[in-house]
Amino acid sequence: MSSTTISGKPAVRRPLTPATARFLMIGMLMAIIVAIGALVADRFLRPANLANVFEQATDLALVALGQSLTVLTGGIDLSVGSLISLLSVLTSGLIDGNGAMVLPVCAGVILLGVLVGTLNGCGVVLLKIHPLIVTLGMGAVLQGVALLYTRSPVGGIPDGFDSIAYGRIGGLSVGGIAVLLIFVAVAVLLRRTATGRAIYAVGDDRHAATLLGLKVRRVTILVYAASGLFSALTAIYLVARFGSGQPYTGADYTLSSVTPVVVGGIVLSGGRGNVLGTLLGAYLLALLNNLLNFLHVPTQIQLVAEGLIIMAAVAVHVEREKRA
Amino acid sequence: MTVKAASGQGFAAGTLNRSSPPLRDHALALLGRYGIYLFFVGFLLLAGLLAPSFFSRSNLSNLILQIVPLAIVACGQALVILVRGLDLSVSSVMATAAVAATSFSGHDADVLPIVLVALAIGVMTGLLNGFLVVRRNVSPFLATLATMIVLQGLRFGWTHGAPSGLMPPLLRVIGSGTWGFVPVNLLVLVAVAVPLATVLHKTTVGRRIMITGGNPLTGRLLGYRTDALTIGAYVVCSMLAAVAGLVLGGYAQIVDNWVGKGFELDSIVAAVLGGFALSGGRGTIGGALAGSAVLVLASNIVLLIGLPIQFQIILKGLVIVFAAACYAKR
Amino acid sequence: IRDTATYKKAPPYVIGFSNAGLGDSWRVVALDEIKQGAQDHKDVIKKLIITDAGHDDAKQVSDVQDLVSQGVDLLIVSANTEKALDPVVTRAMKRGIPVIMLDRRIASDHFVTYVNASDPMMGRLWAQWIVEKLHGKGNIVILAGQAGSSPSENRMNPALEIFKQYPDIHILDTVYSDWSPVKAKQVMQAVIAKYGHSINAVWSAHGLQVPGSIEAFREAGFKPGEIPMHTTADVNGPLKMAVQYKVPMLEVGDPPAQYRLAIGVALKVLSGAPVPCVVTVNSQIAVTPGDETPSVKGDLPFKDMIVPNGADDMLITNDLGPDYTPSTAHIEYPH
Amino acid sequence: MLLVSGVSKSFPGVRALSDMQLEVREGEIHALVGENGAGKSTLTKIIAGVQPPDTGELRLDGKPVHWSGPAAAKAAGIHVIYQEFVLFPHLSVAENIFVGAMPRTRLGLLDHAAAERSAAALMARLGVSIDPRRPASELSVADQQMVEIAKALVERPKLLILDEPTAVIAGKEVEALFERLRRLRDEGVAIIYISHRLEEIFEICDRVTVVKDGQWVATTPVSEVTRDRLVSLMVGRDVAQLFPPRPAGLDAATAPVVLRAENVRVGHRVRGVSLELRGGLITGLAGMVGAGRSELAMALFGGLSMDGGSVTIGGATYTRMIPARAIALGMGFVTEDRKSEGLAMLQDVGANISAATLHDVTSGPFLDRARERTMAQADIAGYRIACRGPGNAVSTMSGGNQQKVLIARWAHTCSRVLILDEPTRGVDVGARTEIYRIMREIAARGVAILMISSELPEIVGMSDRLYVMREGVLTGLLERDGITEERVVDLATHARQAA
Ligand SMILES: Nc1ncnc2c1ncn2[C@@H]1O[C@H](COP(=O)(O)OP(=O)(O)OP(=O)(O)O)[C@@H](O)[C@H]1O
Ligand SMILES: Nc1ncnc2c1ncn2[C@@H]1O[C@H](COP(=O)(O)OP(=O)(O)OP(=O)(O)O)[C@@H](O)[C@H]1O
Ligand SMILES: [Mg+2]
Ligand SMILES: [Mg+2]
Repeated sequence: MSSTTISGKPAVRRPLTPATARFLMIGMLMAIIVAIGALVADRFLRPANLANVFEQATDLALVALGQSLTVLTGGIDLSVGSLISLLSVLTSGLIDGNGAMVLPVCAGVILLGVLVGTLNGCGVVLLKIHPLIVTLGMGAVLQGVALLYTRSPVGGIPDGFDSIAYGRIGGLSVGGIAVLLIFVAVAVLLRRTATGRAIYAVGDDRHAATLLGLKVRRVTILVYAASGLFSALTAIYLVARFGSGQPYTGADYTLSSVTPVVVGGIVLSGGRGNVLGTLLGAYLLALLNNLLNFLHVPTQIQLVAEGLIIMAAVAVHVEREKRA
Repeated sequence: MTVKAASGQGFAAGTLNRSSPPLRDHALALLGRYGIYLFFVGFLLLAGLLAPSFFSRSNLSNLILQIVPLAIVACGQALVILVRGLDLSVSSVMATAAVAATSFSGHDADVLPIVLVALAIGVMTGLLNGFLVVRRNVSPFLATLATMIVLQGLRFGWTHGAPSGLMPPLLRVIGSGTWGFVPVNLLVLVAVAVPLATVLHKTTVGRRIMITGGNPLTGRLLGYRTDALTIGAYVVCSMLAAVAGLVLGGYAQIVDNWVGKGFELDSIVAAVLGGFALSGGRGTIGGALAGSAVLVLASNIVLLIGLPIQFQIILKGLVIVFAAACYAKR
Repeated sequence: IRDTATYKKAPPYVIGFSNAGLGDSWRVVALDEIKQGAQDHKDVIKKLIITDAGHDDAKQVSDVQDLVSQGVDLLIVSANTEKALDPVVTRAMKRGIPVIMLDRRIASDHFVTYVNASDPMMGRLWAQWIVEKLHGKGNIVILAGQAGSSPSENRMNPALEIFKQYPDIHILDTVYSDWSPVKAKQVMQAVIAKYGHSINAVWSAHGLQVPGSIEAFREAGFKPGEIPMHTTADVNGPLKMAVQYKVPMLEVGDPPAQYRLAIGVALKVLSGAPVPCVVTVNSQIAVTPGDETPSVKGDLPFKDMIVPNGADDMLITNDLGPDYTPSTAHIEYPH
Repeated sequence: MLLVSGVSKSFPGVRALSDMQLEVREGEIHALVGENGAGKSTLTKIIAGVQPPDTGELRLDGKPVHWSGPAAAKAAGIHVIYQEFVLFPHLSVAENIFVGAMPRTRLGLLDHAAAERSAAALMARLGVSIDPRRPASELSVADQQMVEIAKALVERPKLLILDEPTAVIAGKEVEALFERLRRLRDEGVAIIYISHRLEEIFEICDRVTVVKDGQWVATTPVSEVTRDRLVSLMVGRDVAQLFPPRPAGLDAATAPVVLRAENVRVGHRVRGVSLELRGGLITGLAGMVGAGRSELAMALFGGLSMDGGSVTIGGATYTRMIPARAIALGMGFVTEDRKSEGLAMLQDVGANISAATLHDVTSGPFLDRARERTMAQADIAGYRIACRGPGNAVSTMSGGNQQKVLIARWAHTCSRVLILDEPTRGVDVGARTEIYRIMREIAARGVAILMISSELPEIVGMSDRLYVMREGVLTGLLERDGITEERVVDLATHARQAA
């Protein structure tokens, strides 16, 4: 036993895990952005502005959390955009300004999100098709259904509902704080529960996971269901933020939800990375947008800057990926 | 020596006896290979049944006009998928090529420079994508997403927000003209797909791409220039996207900023429906063409039956999942 | 009339403009118009800060918040969608920042004033003209913009109300062009394959997609004179084609000059002068010769609106001068 | 304890098992032997619930069982160490060992620290020291195998199946493994042991079942069978001589030097190696796993770039080598890991054989499929590759036959040098003798062969000259009569024992 403890201690401390390296990198980029912002505009560093940035990252962070989980298993969910669109029109359309409907409708919408996600997961597991295809197909169907329900913004929300998005606790947005807590909770669950480790295992080597008797199918369905859940929460948040749902509200999230995931260091082939990186990635993107607005740069340059930041964040990363 | 050879034959014969493949396996293998064509034919019949006007010569010719641009992109996309990649920047390349085309005088004399500029845009984008993927190990999804965004920014910068100007008449003829009922753009597709299919399926370069795509390490140890092959795939893909951008731009006289919008995902779906595995190393160009046709057909049928736009989107989604479930296993 | 005394401030001013996005030529010209407006008044305007949301609601909400953070004296907002921007604009107003809606409003009336050319008016006028031209009887295709986008819906819905009043008017199909001639041509080809010559009129929600539609008709073998009537707005190409292929056409402009006007309105608000609740810019109306109807007459001869050598997608309703082209223009403005 | 009866299993094109039977008792180590492709691994997978049998029955403790999947079999106490590693490359060693059974804290959360402590203890008992926090992908192949074994020990299974566990480990590790296996047997665990190394069967197994062509051939106590008898049962014919005799008249001293490596260095794994390969001879390279032999071979072929030194071949000296040049210079390289480095698994036999000599099967710019088929057919007959023909996808073939496909490929390019890294890993007795024969045939053409092997009898039996490597440097060159197992072990391990 005594010899154990000796050999149990690693001879050398591993210098820097990839996740830590990535966090440092994002931290550095954020620091650069803040430094530039502070130089060009004295209002940039005001707490009110930083609180805005904190709030503005909320929706992207939330979708990207679900996306992170699917990516960790080596999958991807390209139905999130359409799902958010559909759920947002259902939320505001069914609540329609009626305060009594808020709870039942939100519960229903969350349930529906989980259901759609479960369906995605079942498609991936049972049909044995690549998740990209399954979820893309599902996305088209959901978008069609959203447009069947309405072709224009519908319904509305009762007073107070918008505090989900605009309410502040100690100067910080309620939604933002909630998302921060959700991320921490998910990160702990991923690290400290068997299911969490199984998510990593499945993404690391699906075949091995099957042979070792892990519940690969259940885990796969679970992450897509979770993605559906977080899409539903995003939809509700957006309704609070926009005051109503619209049939194209989510469209942009389909691809953009992947950005913070990968910028944050989760590898698309699965099995590696940390959801807290995703959160940092979302903050980084929100901060970048804020800075560009302060710099008064035209759209075209904003786009170029966004593209370059994505490249910069990933291209300096030297770890080898297995495949797309 | 002779004795050994004899026993070798006996061994081989013994193995042959052991292999009695069930009919089902054969059927499945065939379905995997030719499923898209079956699906395509089935779709044609269904369309003819549901909408009598489907087989009208003008509708068929319209269909081809619409299939061709997607098919061209899908060919390039297929090539990238073959080497385990993905190219999300194709739509941005298409729009940029089309926008560049309208930035000239609008006369036929400019067609050659236009084509050269478009191809140059393609080559540059492809090189950037390939460089990021091969040399920097960036995942293709992200690398091409980033170039897509950057290219869009540059395009906006160039056009000041919206393109203006005319497509030269020649490009318009190529994009939307017909000879009799044969669309001219079909020629472009033939000119693109036939050489590509020949190279891919009949030459050593194609074989090298196939092997490299299936297993990059093996390709490297076989002395193939795997990096060049991979970057080449991205370059060809972007060049084809640029060509498709010109064809699609010529299809309608006026070009907007979003020529080719949605083609990035549609082309991936078309290639996958056509039998390309996203894990690389497998697929045929014919399949990619059929995959593109199936996607366009799905939208056309809904319009012909007179269902509202929503069903067009829904049907497309169902077709994707159903077709993939039938034969495009991962 | 709205009292703006509470917003009165001494110059110079910092004005924020949150734009929904660029992407088609109309909005590009409009952006140049607002810059020109700032340039015209650079004596009192210290800064015009422009943000562009790329047609993304979430980004526009952030943009508005960021503009407020930057301490603007007044906000001009062209809302990507009218509901999504409502809460954030309402909040800005509550914080005492005057907001002027421009061309695309928010759903509620929590703003100081709304500068626009009326979408419902355009849609209604187009529908009225078609109905009168067809003597209340015929088949119509609706060629809308983007499903769910407010100008498209705001023009289409009043039009549909009018069509509904005539039992012999049949709407064959409603198709969406996403404001793109390419997409318009694709969808119209299928529609023409289905209905052929029984289409009597195409109600189009703007001019951007009309060339695609006319092209589709021409390719389906419609000779000059056979192509059904179209409605259009702002763009040069459809007018040229109307003459060339003898297509009856009604042009109702949605002048981008309203963007320049908005700056003037903004200065009025900041000087505390009362402004009307809605500032409507007059649309220019033009009809192909011989196609006038009892309630629709042109303001200008149709020919005079065409710029014969101009590009097809050139905007004919700007007031930035004859030499103006969006791709070469460089407008100085305080920023 | 386990009774398998009447089990059949078909894959597209192949009948892997037909009417197979097997009986394993508590507290015995039961060997399963048979040629490549005999169906051993398939049987393993059926017992473990990975694949369902087409027909037949499994009984565990007398009760018939039908597995719904690997999870069910695992829950019933069956643990398998598969022929291919089943590790999560980016999870830590500790997590790999405790997969699905991590210790928990009182709150029900996983206790990583406790897992790492127990993992370290376990590794210590197996006689290896591996940092339990390292990701599995960073370990050497041998260490990965030890992790696999540790995994099995944690499980405390009722039935433990090991499919070629010693293919990648040697010496001390094998001894430690056998030690644990004997102890498990004495504790009443039933063990199925699959290996192509027959001496191991005689060392630790109690009974042995022979499989041939998917069918049961015999089951007997090991004590009642001789090695030769076992081999003839497996092969169905007598294999008199395992290693072909050295051709007469071959003189190691006068054979021409075809390739000379000078002070080759690759990172810290190969630290200055100089060697000579002579035409017509088989030069062996022996050493413990991890000695750096594969890196050296890779560097000679250009698969890894040299950090120093040079290679002289064909009259020219190169300080940089790339595979394309190596091939052009007449080299061939059968890699250690045929799946990830050698074969194109999605392609067929024909394409894999022609892959390195595509110019030989082209006419003009085009591939000549007919020529490719002819070429492949000749090789299939010549090397006795068991497959349905040139169009058979290699992914469905057994390991030994895949290996022959690889050798056939490189036999076409190697006019000067052929490097074979563990050419008989996972290859059965029958196929082995053929591979040895093929090697001699190729050498007879004047080709210099470099053979890397971790199996002593093999490398001693085949080598005309033998280098021994240890921790990145050569420790000796043995020739002819000087080549003995004792000398090799001495040179390969001397430093370790001294340390
Ligand atoms: N998934 C599969 N698909 C098709 N054929 C298979 C598959 N798995 C095994 N086979 C075939 O079944 C037969 C038995 O293979 P198996 O792996 O069981 O042999 P083995 O005895 O373990 O051989 P080795 O000693 O080489 O490991 C072989 O002919 C092989 O090609
Ligand atoms: N400490 C280590 N860190 C990383 N990788 C290692 C380490 N030790 C060994 N490996 C890997 O394990 C494999 C085996 O090592 P190597 O190839 O040097 O051994 P070898 O002498 O060729 O033995 P064999 O060919 O029998 O495996 C190699 O792929 C090597 O990269
Ligand atoms: Mg086996
Ligand atoms: Mg090795």
